[in-house]
Amino acid sequence: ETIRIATIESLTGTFAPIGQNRLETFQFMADLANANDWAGADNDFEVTGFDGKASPQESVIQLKRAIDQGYRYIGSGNGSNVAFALVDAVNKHNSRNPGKEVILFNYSSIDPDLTNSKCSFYAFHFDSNTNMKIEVMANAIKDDPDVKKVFIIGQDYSHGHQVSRAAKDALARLSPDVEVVGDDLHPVGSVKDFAPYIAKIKASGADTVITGNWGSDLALLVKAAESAGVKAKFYTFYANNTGSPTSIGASGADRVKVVTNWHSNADFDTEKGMVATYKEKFDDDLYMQYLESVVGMLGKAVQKTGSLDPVENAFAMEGMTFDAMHGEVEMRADDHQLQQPLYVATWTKTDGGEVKYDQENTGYGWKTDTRLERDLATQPTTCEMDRPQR
Amino acid sequence: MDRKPVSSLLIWLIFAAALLVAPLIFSQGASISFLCQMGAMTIFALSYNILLGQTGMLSFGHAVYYGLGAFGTIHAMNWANDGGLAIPLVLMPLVGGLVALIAGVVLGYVTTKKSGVVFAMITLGIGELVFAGTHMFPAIFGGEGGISTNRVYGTSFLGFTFGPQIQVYYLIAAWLFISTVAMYALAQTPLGRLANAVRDNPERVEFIGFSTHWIRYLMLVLSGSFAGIAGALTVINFELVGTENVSLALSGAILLFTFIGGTSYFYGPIIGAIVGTFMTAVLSGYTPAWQLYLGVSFILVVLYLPGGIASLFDRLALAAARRMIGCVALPTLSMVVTLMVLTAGAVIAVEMLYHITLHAADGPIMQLFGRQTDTTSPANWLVAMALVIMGSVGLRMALPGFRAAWEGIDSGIAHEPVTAASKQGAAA
Amino acid sequence: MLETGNLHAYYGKSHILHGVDITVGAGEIVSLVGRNGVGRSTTVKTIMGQVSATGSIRFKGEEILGLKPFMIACKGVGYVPESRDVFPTLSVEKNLLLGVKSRKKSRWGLDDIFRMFPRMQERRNVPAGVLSGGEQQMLTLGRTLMGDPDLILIDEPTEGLAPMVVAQVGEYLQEMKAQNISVLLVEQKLDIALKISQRIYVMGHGAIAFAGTPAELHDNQDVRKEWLEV
Amino acid sequence: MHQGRRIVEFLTISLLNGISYGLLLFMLSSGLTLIFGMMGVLNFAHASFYMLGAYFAYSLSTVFGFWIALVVAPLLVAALGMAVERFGLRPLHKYGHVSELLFTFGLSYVIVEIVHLVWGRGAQPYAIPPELSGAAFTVFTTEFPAYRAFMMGVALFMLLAIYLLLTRTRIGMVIQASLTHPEMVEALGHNVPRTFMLVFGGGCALAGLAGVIGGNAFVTEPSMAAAVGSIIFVVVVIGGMGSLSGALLASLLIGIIQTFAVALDYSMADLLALFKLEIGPMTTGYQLFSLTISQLAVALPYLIMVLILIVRPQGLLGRAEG
Amino acid sequence: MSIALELDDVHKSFGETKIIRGANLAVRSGERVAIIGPNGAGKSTMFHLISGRLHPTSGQIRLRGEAIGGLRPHEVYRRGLARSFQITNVFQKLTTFQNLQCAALWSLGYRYSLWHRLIGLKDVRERAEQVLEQIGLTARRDTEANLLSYAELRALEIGITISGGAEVIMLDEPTAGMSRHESDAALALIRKVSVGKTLLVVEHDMGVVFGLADKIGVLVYGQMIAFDTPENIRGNPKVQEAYLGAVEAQERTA
Ligand SMILES: Nc1ncnc2c1ncn2[C@@H]1O[C@H](COP(=O)(O)OP(=O)(O)OP(=O)(O)O)[C@@H](O)[C@H]1O
Ligand SMILES: Nc1ncnc2c1ncn2[C@@H]1O[C@H](COP(=O)(O)OP(=O)(O)OP(=O)(O)O)[C@@H](O)[C@H]1O
Ligand SMILES: CC(C)C[C@H](N)C(=O)O
Ligand SMILES: [Mg+2]
Ligand SMILES: [Mg+2]
Repeated sequence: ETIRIATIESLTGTFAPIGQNRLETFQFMADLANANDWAGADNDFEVTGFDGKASPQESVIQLKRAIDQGYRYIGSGNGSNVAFALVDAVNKHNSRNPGKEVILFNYSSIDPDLTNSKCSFYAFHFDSNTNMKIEVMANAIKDDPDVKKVFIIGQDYSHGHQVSRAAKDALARLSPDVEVVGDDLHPVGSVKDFAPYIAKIKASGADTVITGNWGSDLALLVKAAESAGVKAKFYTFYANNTGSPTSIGASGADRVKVVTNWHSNADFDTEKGMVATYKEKFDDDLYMQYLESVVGMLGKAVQKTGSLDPVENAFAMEGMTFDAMHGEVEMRADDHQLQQPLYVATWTKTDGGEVKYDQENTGYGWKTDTRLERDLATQPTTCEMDRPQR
Repeated sequence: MDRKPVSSLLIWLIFAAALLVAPLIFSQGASISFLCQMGAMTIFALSYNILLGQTGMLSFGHAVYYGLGAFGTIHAMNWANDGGLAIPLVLMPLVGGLVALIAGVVLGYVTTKKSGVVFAMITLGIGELVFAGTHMFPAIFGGEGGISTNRVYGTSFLGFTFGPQIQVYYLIAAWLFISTVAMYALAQTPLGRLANAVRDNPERVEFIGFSTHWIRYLMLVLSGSFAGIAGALTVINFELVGTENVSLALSGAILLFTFIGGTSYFYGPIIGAIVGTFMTAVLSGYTPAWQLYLGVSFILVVLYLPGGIASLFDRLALAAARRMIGCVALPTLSMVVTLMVLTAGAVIAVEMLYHITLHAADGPIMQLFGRQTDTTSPANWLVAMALVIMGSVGLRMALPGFRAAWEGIDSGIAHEPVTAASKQGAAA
Repeated sequence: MLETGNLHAYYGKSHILHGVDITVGAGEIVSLVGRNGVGRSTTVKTIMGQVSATGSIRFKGEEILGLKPFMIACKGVGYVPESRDVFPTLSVEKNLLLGVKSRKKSRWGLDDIFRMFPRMQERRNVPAGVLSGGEQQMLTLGRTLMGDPDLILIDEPTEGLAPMVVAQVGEYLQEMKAQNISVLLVEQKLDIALKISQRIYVMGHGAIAFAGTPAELHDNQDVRKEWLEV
Repeated sequence: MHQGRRIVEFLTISLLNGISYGLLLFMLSSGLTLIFGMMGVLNFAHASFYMLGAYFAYSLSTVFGFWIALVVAPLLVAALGMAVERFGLRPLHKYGHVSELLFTFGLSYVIVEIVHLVWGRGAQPYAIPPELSGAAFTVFTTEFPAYRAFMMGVALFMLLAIYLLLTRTRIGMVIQASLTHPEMVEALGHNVPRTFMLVFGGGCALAGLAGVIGGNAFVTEPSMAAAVGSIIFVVVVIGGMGSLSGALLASLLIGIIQTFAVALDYSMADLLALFKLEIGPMTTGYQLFSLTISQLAVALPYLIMVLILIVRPQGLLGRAEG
Repeated sequence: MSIALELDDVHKSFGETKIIRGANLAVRSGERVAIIGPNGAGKSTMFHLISGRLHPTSGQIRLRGEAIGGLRPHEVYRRGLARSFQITNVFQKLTTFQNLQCAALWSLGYRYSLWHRLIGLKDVRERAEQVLEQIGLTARRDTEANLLSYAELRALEIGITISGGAEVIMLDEPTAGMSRHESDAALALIRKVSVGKTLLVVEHDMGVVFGLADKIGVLVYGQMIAFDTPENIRGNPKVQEAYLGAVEAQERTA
């Protein structure tokens, strides 16, 4: 049988490159799974992309279309705004169409509410949420002597708000001596000229910038900073996502940091060759390793239950562990938040050794500063999950 | 004139029947929710044509009323969900209409002072302003996240919970029918006729006792309200609104649809909405090139079919009325055939190109019209080119005959009373 | 100067001119009269290349049928249309300047025109659109002269003009003749035509029904009965 | 004192940013104004030609380098524009401006898709040429990018060129006359169709040039047309439809206002706070009161436009119609 | 007899140029008045001032005693004054019948109504058909206006003007561009429709002027140099040199 997965991505518009990469990685992992029978010899994965145009409403429309076409497994690689809409729509659909349930795999949106107040039995979240990532970031900042004045800039939507909130209280807790000299939000995906914002950062006298920006909002931000000769450090979540490495380029060396669950130079013995194969197939970089866990865990569940029924497999996935390329990961049952290691890495010139792979042919790649094991990276949850009775 | 009401009554019955059976014909999964979208879009397009077709006002901001209606509705629904206000779902469209009406009353007064290009620009400005505004008040417009709601609340209406899509469809269908009748009626009122007068010659209207500003204002408020109803129905269908519902993109889309359908016929926008929704909602599922096809077909309509698709039907009807189908049948047929050949060729080429640019990584093989196609094999490209060439050559040859045949019919129009009557025409 | 041979003209499918033959000599005023709708305007439009036609039109001995209007104009044909067609948004002066053809050096300058129509000088800077009917007529005439034509086609120049101005226009045409410009005059008011032109063509149903001198036409009662009076 | 220096630095840089952004807007809108002012055509595809300029420039620069692209790309766009005029707009002329407008509107859809087809959906690595990267000069510690300076230069050159074209030739007159009576203008010996084609091509060339400059100053991506699409109309309207100097004024106005607005984090609440009026989340209309100017930045141009249209419909420097 | 329309020292200038320089006029109700004068004298401008299309720089315009100078066109119309235009000015895409329907609506009190069905309005239909009858376009009832011939359009122009039943009617060069035959017909029509109404016409065709008017006003350079019966106007030397100059000749061929 084929396990048909419909994944909703922004395949057009400003964020298309991000969505495109996520979709390709998904299909890449599906092929890998099929080659190695992750879902058993007689089950194959098939991943189809639906264009949510980065808009909640459009994404819900696409969800309806996918469901109408008989998909029961839905992926989502969008902003948190979209994720909330999808979770809500999935819940409604499931309550109205018992026996026709669908489940949602979110491998991008990291607003903590998704696994707390808004947590749902039908949604699984594979990227570590903002609280987890910021905690790690704040610890790194604590140990970084030349960080004194921090400027927080983000996209004006839930994700940006969460980053700023989390960052402020984490800094207050962990390094009270660090001063937050600015906290700014800008429209999502529509700012083309970041010069004014850079001028603002400059005026604030900040030596470090914390941002949850992604896609062009990050690329343009760094580019503008570069051309204004701003020498501040950048602590980011998505500097390794398509588009950004190019604009960071040489000038960002040793200044731009990324907090992520994995990067191409993270202990590359386990994922030997995968980065290279991906690169040469898509002429793009592999950074969405979360999709390995998505496909892997679903496959494992299918093998366990021997059925394609979403609800059964959802139950099977709760508390499941999986041996991913970056170590063993666990789908926590209480809130469906994947527990996995976290890295802090710095943009450095490739050296063929520790920094083997570069990104977007810049000659620069990621160098691990610290790796946090999964149990250290966890955070508590307030989720009260209500499960269907079986 | 005197026998018109009868025949149009028949047409209305057919219309109603069509709405009733549609979901039975297109029953499989996808198409129901597609029909729902189509219903809402049809009202939206019709309301837009009250401006463009009937009053000659080219607006680039009609989505404002649609969107504000939608937001108004969703707040009302959430309020109702919390037991705050006891309006049953079936009446929610009225809320949408009302909110849009208020918006029209407020915004419309200034915008309608001017006409023509200036009006177009003002609507563009107001549209963008409102759009930007929605981002500034996330508490009201939900910011990037939009606002979601639940259409299943309160006691069920005659046993309908409106959970299932099909029930929603019939709700939308009912409102579509009501609104269409209302808008058609509007076109028949003195105000409706005066709107046409304003469209043709605003200055002279002033000299027969009416204020053009006032007429434009009234028409805008009215069309806005219907747009609001459309917005409300969209909310009921998706249970979610985002700021894109007031966006320029949507205003542009509805202009496209309406014009493709045909602005000088009451039923033009209906065709437009059907074609447009089909392209955006269905075609987009099959090909990434759908926007290209949409744009190109719009351009072709502007260039070669200023009357829109509806004008084709109108002419056919005329030919039939003149018992002249015979003399146009053959040229038209040859025209259609050559066009299809041309299109086929073009589509194949375009699809293969898209595959190469977008899915290069998945190898050269693609699914095209259900068969494996190798985008690298020159053979396929040759086929495409051949079709295109054959098509265009055929077109060259077919065109003169086609033109002549139809001009033969049109030339009659001048002395043909029927046409004018049929233009103000039945909603067929 | 001008010579048309067996001219047939069409609007779409409606056949308007059925073989029109007229000639205009150098420095000659020739009138084309007839009832409304017989095809006089069409004739001049055809000469100007604005209506598709078959047959032949020779200007200074060279075939100009099928040329684009602006080429014909550049060869030295001036045209004053029936619908005055001033450029409403442009000032009177600009209207006149537009008459000047790209290359050629002109015998007529702004001053000559202002001398001819002092009213134009007064209204020099107002948008031509606001000119009164009559003023517009003067403007079009002047504008055409600025282009320094050797042949002028004038379609009903006296329409909507006050009686006195009508008389003036007659004199202007004479003056042009003096400047050795040929004139093909389409007229409604027979008296002027009779007064100022050397030869007259009477047109009926898209063909020439009579050709001769004013005197001959004046005496020829039947032609006048059949083709002119009502 | 240290603080003071930083403020001066901030103001100067912001002003420069504002002006350079404004001048880019002018490059964009000048072509639009030109075409509208002369031909009365509201070219909705104008931003699309801007985008094409950027993409052409990118492709050319990968082969021949930036400087060739700077010259050739606008010419290509011009050629394209002329073709559009010749085969698209000319036949529509008789149906009036609305159908011309609609045609360009449809065209804008098609052009985006063609870009998708040829260059794909992602952004293109269209980089600033080495000669122009780096700083032109530094204000205290902030570097002002050489490329932005270059941008300003080109814009001014453009302004001069257009000015000469309009004052030294009769093109303007001929076109304007042709709007109402094309046949008559031809009858006076002017080749109207060719003039129209040239003007439209010229307008598109300007858009193309703006694209060459803006493409690498910001991003070269399929959504770049939509991004500027309506703002340039705002410029044209505020400046006064068809008025070139108006467009310049409006561009600078918007550029500067928007740049500074972004910097101002003050809201009405803060203002009232000065008068000891406490506005808290509980206050009715808190949303409105707490709205900061920087949040307003996006909406400002449209706000200005609507206000202008209400108090002075013909725009800042536009001629009153009728 | 009461004064229907009165101009009292009306001035109008556009920027610098004075166009109307203190025009005076008093038209009794029921009178047929023709305004003549050289081109550019300000006849159309005067019409624009009265009908509200332009506003006087100074001076009084009174319609049945009420000051109307400065009112907007539709306000003037509502006070019972309708006008036609020198350049034809109708609703191109509407049929002849619909053109007249629209023109009749206000006077029959339907205003901006959206609760009546136009087809259902008997009085409007009858009014429109009656006018259609008068202007002799019954055969062209359902033809779109843009398909009418020039003469038919001029007739419709007049039809629109009268179907509101206004009792002061102003026609600007109703016979311009018509052949003698056509203008004779037009003359008859105007006579017919202006029965019992106050009529103001601007004309250059002396046939029409003298055939129609009870009184003739001569406007020269924005001033009403004479306002009198046709006979006296013919005799008036001022008028002779200012305007009629060539009229004799024209009369002969007429
Ligand atoms: N654009 C047109 N399309 C179709 N028929 C036309 C067109 N213009 C004129 N005609 C017809 O051609 C015939 C001749 O028109 P033309 O203008 O030459 O008449 P005319 O002799 O100039 O009379 P007048 O100018 O006094 O009206 C008329 O029957 C008229 O209806
Ligand atoms: N808006 C305006 N601006 C400037 N001048 C104007 C304007 N409108 C009219 N005029 C001038 O006023 C004068 C009178 O124009 P009007 O149309 O009233 O003349 P008229 O008496 O109707 O002449 P005709 O009999 O030729 O129509 C003309 O010289 C005209 O140029
Ligand atoms: C696509 C992702 C980068 C979106 C982002 N992480 C969010 O939560 O909104
Ligand atoms: Mg004629
Ligand atoms: Mg006049």
